[in-house]
Formats: sequence, C-alpha cells, structure tokens
Amino acid sequence: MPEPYTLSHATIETAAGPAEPMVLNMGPQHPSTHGVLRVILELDGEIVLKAKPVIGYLHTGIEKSCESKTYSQCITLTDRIDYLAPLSNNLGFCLAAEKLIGIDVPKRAQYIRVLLTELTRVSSHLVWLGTHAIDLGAMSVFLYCFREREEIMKIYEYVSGQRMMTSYFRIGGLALEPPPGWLDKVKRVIDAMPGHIDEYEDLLTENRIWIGRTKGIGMLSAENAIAIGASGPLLRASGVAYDVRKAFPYSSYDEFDFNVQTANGCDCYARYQVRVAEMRESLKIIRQAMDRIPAQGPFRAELPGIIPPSREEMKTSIEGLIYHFKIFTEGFAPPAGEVYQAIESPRGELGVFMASDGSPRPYRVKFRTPSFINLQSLPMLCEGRLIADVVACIGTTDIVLGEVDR
Amino acid sequence: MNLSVVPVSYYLVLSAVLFGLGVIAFVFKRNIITIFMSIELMLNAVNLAFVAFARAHNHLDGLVFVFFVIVVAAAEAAVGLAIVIMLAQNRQSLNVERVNLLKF
Amino acid sequence: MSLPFLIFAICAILAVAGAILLIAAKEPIHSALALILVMISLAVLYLLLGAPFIAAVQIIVYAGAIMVLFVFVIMLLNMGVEERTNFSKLAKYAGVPLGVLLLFAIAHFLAHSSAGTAIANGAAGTASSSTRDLSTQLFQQYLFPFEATSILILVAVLGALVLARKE
Amino acid sequence: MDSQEIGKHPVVQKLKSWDGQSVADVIEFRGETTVIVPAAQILRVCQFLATESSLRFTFLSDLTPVDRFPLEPRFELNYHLLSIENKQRVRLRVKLPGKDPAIPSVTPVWPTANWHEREAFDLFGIRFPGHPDLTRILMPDEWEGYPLRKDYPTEGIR
Amino acid sequence: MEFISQHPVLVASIVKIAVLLFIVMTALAYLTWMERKLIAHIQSRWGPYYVGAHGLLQPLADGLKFLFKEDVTPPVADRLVYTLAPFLALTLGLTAIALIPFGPPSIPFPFLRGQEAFSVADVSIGLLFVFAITSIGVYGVALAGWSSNSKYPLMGGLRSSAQMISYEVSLTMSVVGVVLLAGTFNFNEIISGQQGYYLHFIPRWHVVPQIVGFLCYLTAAIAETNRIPFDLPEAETELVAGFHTEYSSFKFAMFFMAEYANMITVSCLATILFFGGWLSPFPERWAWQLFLPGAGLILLGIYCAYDTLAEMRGIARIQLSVVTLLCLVGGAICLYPPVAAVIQGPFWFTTKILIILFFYIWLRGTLPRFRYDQLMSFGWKLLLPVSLANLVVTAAYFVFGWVKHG
Repeated sequence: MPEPYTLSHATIETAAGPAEPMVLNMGPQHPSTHGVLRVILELDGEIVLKAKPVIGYLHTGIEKSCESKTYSQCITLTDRIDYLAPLSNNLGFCLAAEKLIGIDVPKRAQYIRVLLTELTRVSSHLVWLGTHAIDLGAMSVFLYCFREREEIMKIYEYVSGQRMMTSYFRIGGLALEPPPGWLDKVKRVIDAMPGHIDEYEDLLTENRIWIGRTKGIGMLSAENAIAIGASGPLLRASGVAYDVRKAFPYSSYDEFDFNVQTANGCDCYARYQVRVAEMRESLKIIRQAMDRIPAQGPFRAELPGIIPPSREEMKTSIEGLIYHFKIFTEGFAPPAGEVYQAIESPRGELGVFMASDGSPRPYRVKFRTPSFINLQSLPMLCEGRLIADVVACIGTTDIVLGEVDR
Repeated sequence: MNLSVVPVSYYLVLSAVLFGLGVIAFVFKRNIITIFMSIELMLNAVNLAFVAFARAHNHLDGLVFVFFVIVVAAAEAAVGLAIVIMLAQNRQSLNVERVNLLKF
Repeated sequence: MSLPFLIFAICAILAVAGAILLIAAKEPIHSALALILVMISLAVLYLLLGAPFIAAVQIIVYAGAIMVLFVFVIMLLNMGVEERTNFSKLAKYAGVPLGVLLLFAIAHFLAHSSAGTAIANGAAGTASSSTRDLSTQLFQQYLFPFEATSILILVAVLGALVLARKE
Repeated sequence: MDSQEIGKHPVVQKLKSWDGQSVADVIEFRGETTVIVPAAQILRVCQFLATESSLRFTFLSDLTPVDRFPLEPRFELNYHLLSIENKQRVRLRVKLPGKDPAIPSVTPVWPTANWHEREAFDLFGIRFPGHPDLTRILMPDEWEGYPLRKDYPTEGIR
Repeated sequence: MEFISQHPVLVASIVKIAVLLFIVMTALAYLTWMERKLIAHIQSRWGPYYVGAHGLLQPLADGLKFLFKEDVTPPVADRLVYTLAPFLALTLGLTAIALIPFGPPSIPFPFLRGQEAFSVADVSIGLLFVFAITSIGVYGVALAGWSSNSKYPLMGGLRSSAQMISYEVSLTMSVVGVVLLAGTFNFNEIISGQQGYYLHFIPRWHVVPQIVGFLCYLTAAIAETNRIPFDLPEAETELVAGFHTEYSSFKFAMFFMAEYANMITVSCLATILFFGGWLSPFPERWAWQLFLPGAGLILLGIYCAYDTLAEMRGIARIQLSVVTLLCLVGGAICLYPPVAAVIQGPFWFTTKILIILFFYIWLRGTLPRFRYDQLMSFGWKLLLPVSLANLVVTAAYFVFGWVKHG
C-alpha cells in the first residue's frame, strides 16, 4: 500500500530530497587514467560531486626491496618508479647516496647528469603533452609528441644501452663513459625540438576548443597548492616560483642560466603553458651543458672501496681487484645517519630520504614522489565540474602510476 | 471482396482498434510515462482517421488537422515529460498510485 | 492481392501488434519501442493514403523528436520494471469489457458508414501538389491557428524550462 | 659536533625561544638539521612552524617513519618541512613506542599530510588520531600486517 | 516471371538496391581504409600497410576478424534491445542513401534499352524523408546505450540523444535556406536548379548565396554523425567508448558501419544541397571534361604501375598489379564517349563527396574534443541563431523580390 500523503512541511522536505547520486567507477581500467588509477566519482547527472582516488594497484614494494639490496643494486629499482623519467629518479637516488657518503662528483659527470636529466624532462613533458592532448581528443599531437620522444629514447639507448630502464647514473658519477659522438646526436635532437614545440603550440595554444577545455578548469590556488603539497608545474602554474633546481641547487644547477617558469592561471591551461615553457627552458639548459662538458676527464669520482675502480685498474692492480670484488659482493657501508635529498623531477619535488645504520644496505629508503602527492589534489581540481573535466584534471596533474604506488 | 484496393473503412477500423488499445493501455498501465505513451497512441489513431477522411473527401483540412495535432502533441510531450522528471525526482517513483495528490 | 493492399495489411498488423506490445511490455522502454513501431507503420499508411508530407512529419516529429524525448526521459530516470500495484476492480471487470464493446461499436459503425465506401488508393493528386496545397492551406486559411500553435510551442518550451530549472 | 654549533640553526633558536619544552634534542648530519620533538608537542610545534611569520614552513615535503625494530622507542617519524619563501628545510623527528604507536595527525596544519599519514598507517601501522580518513592506501583494505616493519616476514607463505 | 513483367519498377528498384548496397558496403569498408591512411599520414606514420599492398586488403581482414570474434552479450543487458540497436543503426544509416540521386534522373544507358535514374527512389519530398530517416537514427545509439545496462554506455546514450536532438534542429534550419532557393524538396530538382554559371565560369551552386547555411550545415552534420570534435557519445577517453562499450564482434562493427554510412549520407546531402550534386563544376562547352574520369583512372593506374615496379615486393606486387590493371582497363572503358557521358554525373558526385569526407577526416586529425556543455551551448546559442538568421535573410530576399524565383 502506498503511504498516505499528508501535506506537511516535513514530508515535503523529505519527499523533495535530491535524487541519489550515481556512483561511477572510473578505472582502474580506463583509457584516460594513465595507468591503473581508480577514481570513484559521485555524479549528479554529469557533474562530479565527489571524486576519490583509489591507488595501490601498482604497488610493488620498491622501498621494502631497497632494504635488502646494496646501495648500487637499488639504482635499478629507481628506474621503475617513474618509468617516464628514469634518469631523474636515478639522479635523486645517487645524489642522496652521495650525500650520505659524502662524495664530490666530478664536474664532467655533473654536467652530463644535468644534460641527461633535462633531456628526460623534455621527454617526460612530451609524454604528458601527448597523453593530455589525446585525453581531450587531439589525436595528432599525441603521435607527434611520441615521435620526438622516440628520438630522445634513442639517445638514452646510445648512451646507456637501454631505452627506458637506463640506470645510467651511478653513485659517484656515471655508469660508463658516454660513447663518442653522442653530443652530436643530442645536438641534432635539440636543434629540431624548438620547431616541433612550435608545431604543438600551433595545434593547441590558440585553438578555441583547447582553450575551452583547459582554461578555468581544474583551478588550484597558490594557497591550496601549497597546502596540498603540490610541487613542480602544478605548483608553478599557480604562480609560486618554487623550483628545487633554483631553491636548493644540486648537481651544479647554480652554474646554469635558466628561469623558473610560472603562470598565474592556476588552471589546466596555465599548467600547459608552464610545461611547454619548461621544455624550451630545458633545451636552453641542455645547450649550456653541451658547451660546458669537458671533452676529457673522469666520469666518476675516485673513492677506493666505494666507487668501483676502472676496468683497467681492476685488471692491473691487486687493490683494484679487491675493491671491485668487495663492492660488487658485499657493497660499501656509509656512515650511520639520515639524509633527505630533493631534486626537481619533471613532475615536481622528488625527495629521497635515506637512513643508514652503517651497514652496506640502506636501512630505510623513502621516495617522496611528486605524483603521489600531486594526485591528492585531484578532488580539489575536479569536484563540482563535469566528467569530461575529470579527464583534463587527471591529465594535468601528470601522474605516473608507477610513481604513485611505488 | 475485391482486394486490389483498400477502402477507407479499413483505415477507420484500424484507427478505432488502435484507439481502443490506447484506451486499454491508458487504463491498465501504472507508469506515468507509459500512460503518457498510450495518450500518444490514441492521438495517432485519431490522426489516422483524419488522414483517411481527408482522403475520402479529397479535402486537405484533415491533413491540416493532423499537422496541428502533431504540433500540439510535441508541445504536450515537452511539458508533460518535464513534469514527469520533476515528479520522479521528488517522489522516486513513477507509479500513478503513488502520485495521487490531485485525487480527491 | 495488390501491392497497396499487401502494404496496408502488413502495416495494419504491425500497428496493432505494436499497440498490443505497448500494453504487454513491462519495461517502459519496450513500450516506447512498440509505440515507435506503431508510428512508423502509420507513417507508411499515410504514404499509402497519398499524404507524404504528413508521413514525413509523422516520422520527424513523432518518431524522431517526441519519442526520442520519451526514450531519453526513460533512460534518464532509469526506473526499471513497472510495478503492478493494486488495480481497481471496477476498471478490471467493468471497464475493460465496456471498452472492448465500445471499440467494436465504433468499428462496426465505421465499417458500415457511408464514408467507408470510398476507395482509399488509386490516383489522386500527386504527392508534391498535395504538399504544396497543404502549405497553401496552412498559410492562408489556417494562418491564425498556425501562429497560435507556434505560440503554444513557445509557451511549452518556456514551461518545460521553468520546470526543469533547479531552484 | 659540539652543542654550540648545533643550536645555530634559526629554526632551533626560534623553537627554543618559543618553548624550551618543544626541542628534546638536535642532530646535525651532512648539513641537515633534525629537531627531535616530544610526541605530545608535535601538533603545537608544527602549528608554530607553519604560522610563525619569520619561518613560514608552509610546505610539508615528506613524512616518513623509520622502524628501528629491536630498539625502543621503536619508530622514528620524520617530518620534512620546507619554507618556500626562506628556502629552508628542517626535519622534525618524533619517537614512538613499538606498542600501539599513535601520534596526533598534522592534517589540520598541512592537508597534504593526509596521504602521507595514510601511507605511514598502511605500511607501518602508526595511528594518527584526528586524521579524517585513516584507511589503507597502497595495500588492499583486508591486508594483514604492516609490510614496511622490520619484523614483517619477507619470505614464506603467510 | 509474370510478376516481374507486371512490376518492372519494383524489379528495377530491387536490382538497384542490391547494386547500391554492394557499392555502399564496399565504400564503407574502404572509407575506413581511407580514414586510417589519411589520419596516419597527417600524424606522420604509415597506417595499414601489411595486409595487401598499401593495406588495401585491411578492410577485408577487419571484416573477417569482426565476423569471427566472440559475440559477447552482457548477462545484465536487455537482450532484445541490445540486439536490435546495432541493426537499427545500420539499417537506418543505409536506408537514407537509397534516396540519394548519384546521377541525372534520366540517362540513356549505352547497353540497356530505355533510360534509368541513378537513384533507388526519386521521392518528391526526398529531402524531408532523408531528414525523417536521420531523425530516427538516434535510436540505434540511445538504445544501445540503455540496453547495455552499464554506466558508461548509458551516459553515452544520453549524451547522444541530447546531442542529436539539439543538432538536428540546426541541421534542418540550415538547409531551409536552400529549400527556399530551390523551391522544392526533390533532390533532382534542387540539383537542376543549380545549373548555370556566374561570370561564365563560377558554378551557380547554392553554396555561394548560402555560404552561412553551408557552414552551419557542415558543423551540425559533423555533430549529428558524432565525429570529432563532437564525438562525445563515444568519447573514448571519457566514456571509454560511450554507447558501444559493451558491444563486441559484428554488432560493434555494425555501429562503425552505421557511423560511416551516416558520414556518407550527410556528405551526399551537402553535395546535393550546396555543391550542385552531379553537376560538373566546369562549363559544358569545355568538352575535355568528358574524359576526366577516364584520364584520372589511367593516371592512377600509371601511378600504381610505377609503385608496383618500384616499391612493392612479393605478393604485394601481384595485388597491386591487379589494382593497376583494373584502373587501366576501367580508365580505358571510361574514355569511350557513351560510357564517359553516362558516368559524368556519378563521377562528379563521388568526387565532391570524397572532398567533403576528406575534410571530415582532416578535422579529426586536427581538433580536440568539445566538452558536453560547450557542445550544447555551441549548438543552441551559436549554431541555431546563425542558421535562423540565415533563414530570415534568405526569406527576406524573396519577400523583397531581390531574387526571381525559379
């Protein structure tokens, strides 16, 4: 029997309650979540009332694995954290270990590191731009970006022998002497890059649809950005000129002339502008680094017992052989203590917290990954907006799920 | 019976049958939207009769009427469905038995 | 059996079947589909009756707009299967037989009325001339009702807007 | 390192002048300053550091526990604070007991601590009273144990 | 036999339907090939390449694949409607093409007695009927979305119903200007009304006076066929694939075919209404145009021959030489004057359609996607007023007698 209807205030109010929101499960299998991200959306029609990111689908326990490996062995794990910017992760880990041990890396290695990490930044931003564009329907930009990224991958391969899991940076310097002629290859790529960036900008920057899809979408004020711990382009697009490379220079970044790119839009479009400008800025740094890299010189610090001896030394001197054997069997033991080393990865502040108890294996390694923290801002960005904007917002935070879940 | 031509009466009978089925649907159905649809069915049946008569008398007035009926039906659907949506949001139900506020 | 009769028979059967399906279907969307079937068969009948313009309008407005609106609303509300609640006994035992009776009465009357003897197919004015004549009628003799309906539609649109708007 | 030098960091000086109770100890290592704060004081200290006009540690870079398993107090909780304006970093450290470790959540000060604390809860089992939504974040909800603890088995069938 | 002799029109219609169906199905298949190839070249890649020379057998392979794939029906789906929807979509998409005249209404065929029209049905109010058919085309999409009983398809279905209803209004309004100019709904009459030339060489097509109407039509048509930048119902990155997320196997293929059929239909309409249908763009006194189709085919054949010899290897060489042979023989036949006269109409018609289709694909390679609310406001707030204004101006033209009717 239907309930009798009485005309009273209370019944009207309960009867006129809002319809139940629809719960939509976006991901973990969804083309625009950039991996296995799951976002639980509560919808009113197409409007997002609540967004809750659910992560952990790619949790591989890298931090735990590090505890049972020697310091040098851990480097290969760092590639897998942010698989779009492996060299940045290598650098973060190596810098932290070097700080813990107290090694001065030769300038040549530092410059090469700068060059390669900036190249990584370009390549990572290219992937971001491409995927962000295809999320919003611009298909060609995606393929253009990957075409250029391919060239950068070829440089990785030429230098380190690997396209993605490079592990090229080692504690104290580099893994190998870079092959001859590699700078010419880099030059060829970065000479072509500005033209390519113009090409993307031609397709997007003044495109009305692109502006309509990104301007005013995913607003994140400077206060909110800081409060939520956002870093990298996400923070700089809100007008905060915080860049680890400038604030806490590492690896000789203080010797380079570059600007921190900021924008005041606080929206997806501002982040697009910042990232594109950063690509150009990175090219500038790469040019400077190419001029500075000395043709000759050590590519690794010399510290017996910690840095592996050169091949020649290992084969000719008994100490070298012993050190080599010791480093590769039991590793080396830095002093007990903790360090926190931050670098500016393409996604923001990548911090490596390393605690040593004086044994050859790190007692605890923690990667403060920018994606993990930046992803927290997602509800802030997209609540109250449309589903289509969720896609733009996920894209604009530039997350890498490997980095989020570690 | 000569089956090579179709007398207008056939159309009229069909129209009557459809109208009757519309009435039955109107009475039987409990869902507001389906009730609404049975009204449309009745309107359609009447339209058919109009067109058939227009044909029988070779006069276009019937067609004009059909035209107006269709237009009015469109207006009716717009308002009616808006009301249905409001109703559904407020009552969480489309059953006419639950929406009997206007019943005395 | 001639082609027009064949077409008439098929469409009439489809229309009646659609109407019955409308009643029988539990899902509102099946009812809507049934109604669309009825409308399309009626449109073919209009063509047969030499009123192609009305047939086109029937499909464009009825099947293409009004019924899309219905389907849209059904999808939007997604209320699921119709619930059968207590059904008036009076309607069940008195209404239905009476309705059927009325139906047969009307049908019988129509079948034997003078109007029914007219032949519905064969050469009448060509379709395009009928369309042209119709428009002439609409814009001359029935200009006022025509304008009035346009205002009606405007009012309906405004009404729908007011209803749909959130406070 | 002698105590003279250690106290020189401006944060330490400020903290000491604000409330002597808030600084239990100070460690300097590789140019990084670690201020050890009593667990009960942490929320107050954080509030002070975040709002004090000359310090402005408005950015919480990182929050991570370290498990010193056989030792007691077992857990060290490190807060890496960053002042964007002053380009300054400082690490706060709190020591927590091995049995039912709990510490007030700092989410009221830095909303970003939300996921950091969830991660610490998920992997170390440290509770944060006052946290808005303290659930597992990386591991499945029904997971047993806290994987990053040192006594968590790394091999064998559970 | 008696039946056939009694109903020659019926038989001719059935034969024409069969031929047209065959041609249209092939065209659909090769439209996918063309789209993939074009998009690929826009995005600097090769596109289909391995199945047949230049991927020419790719559509066949795709069709076979779809046929033999498992046809999954979700257990919660409404089986009847779920099965009905793709058939509805495809049938309606193909039906509309039956009304399109591909050539002049009466043409003496060289090897047949009597005259034949290049269309299945020449209806006096053909334009209205095409609109009638396209207006119920929305059911395929809407019902597919609803019957899958899944959230993404439902939203896709809802979006498409709203979108198609909205743009249908503009689509119809933008065409009324042409109807006013032509004074008829009949396609053949509309086309013959566009004969003649401005200044002796600019064809007197409706696109010249109705340029605004044409632009509105084109925009609305793209929206109506759910193509980028209006492909919201199937926005892959937001709604996974929209209304056909749950579809697989040949039902999925049917939606694709329906989409391409709709593309062809609206291109045909644009050609008829604005570009003079099967009329040649050149004045009749230029007699050489009679040999254009044949010459074009022969040129294509020569290119294929060159390609066969220069580029192709192995089996592809045989495949392409068949194509070469077909082109050359076809070209030679088309040079025979009576044949050339017959295929003039279809040749120009097809050429114009291909140009419009190229434009479609070009857009897809260039533009990002609109957001749902932007799409709606674009349709209602810009497109509809502009097409209405166009209509009013055109009507004023007649009322004030600036143009003589007929």
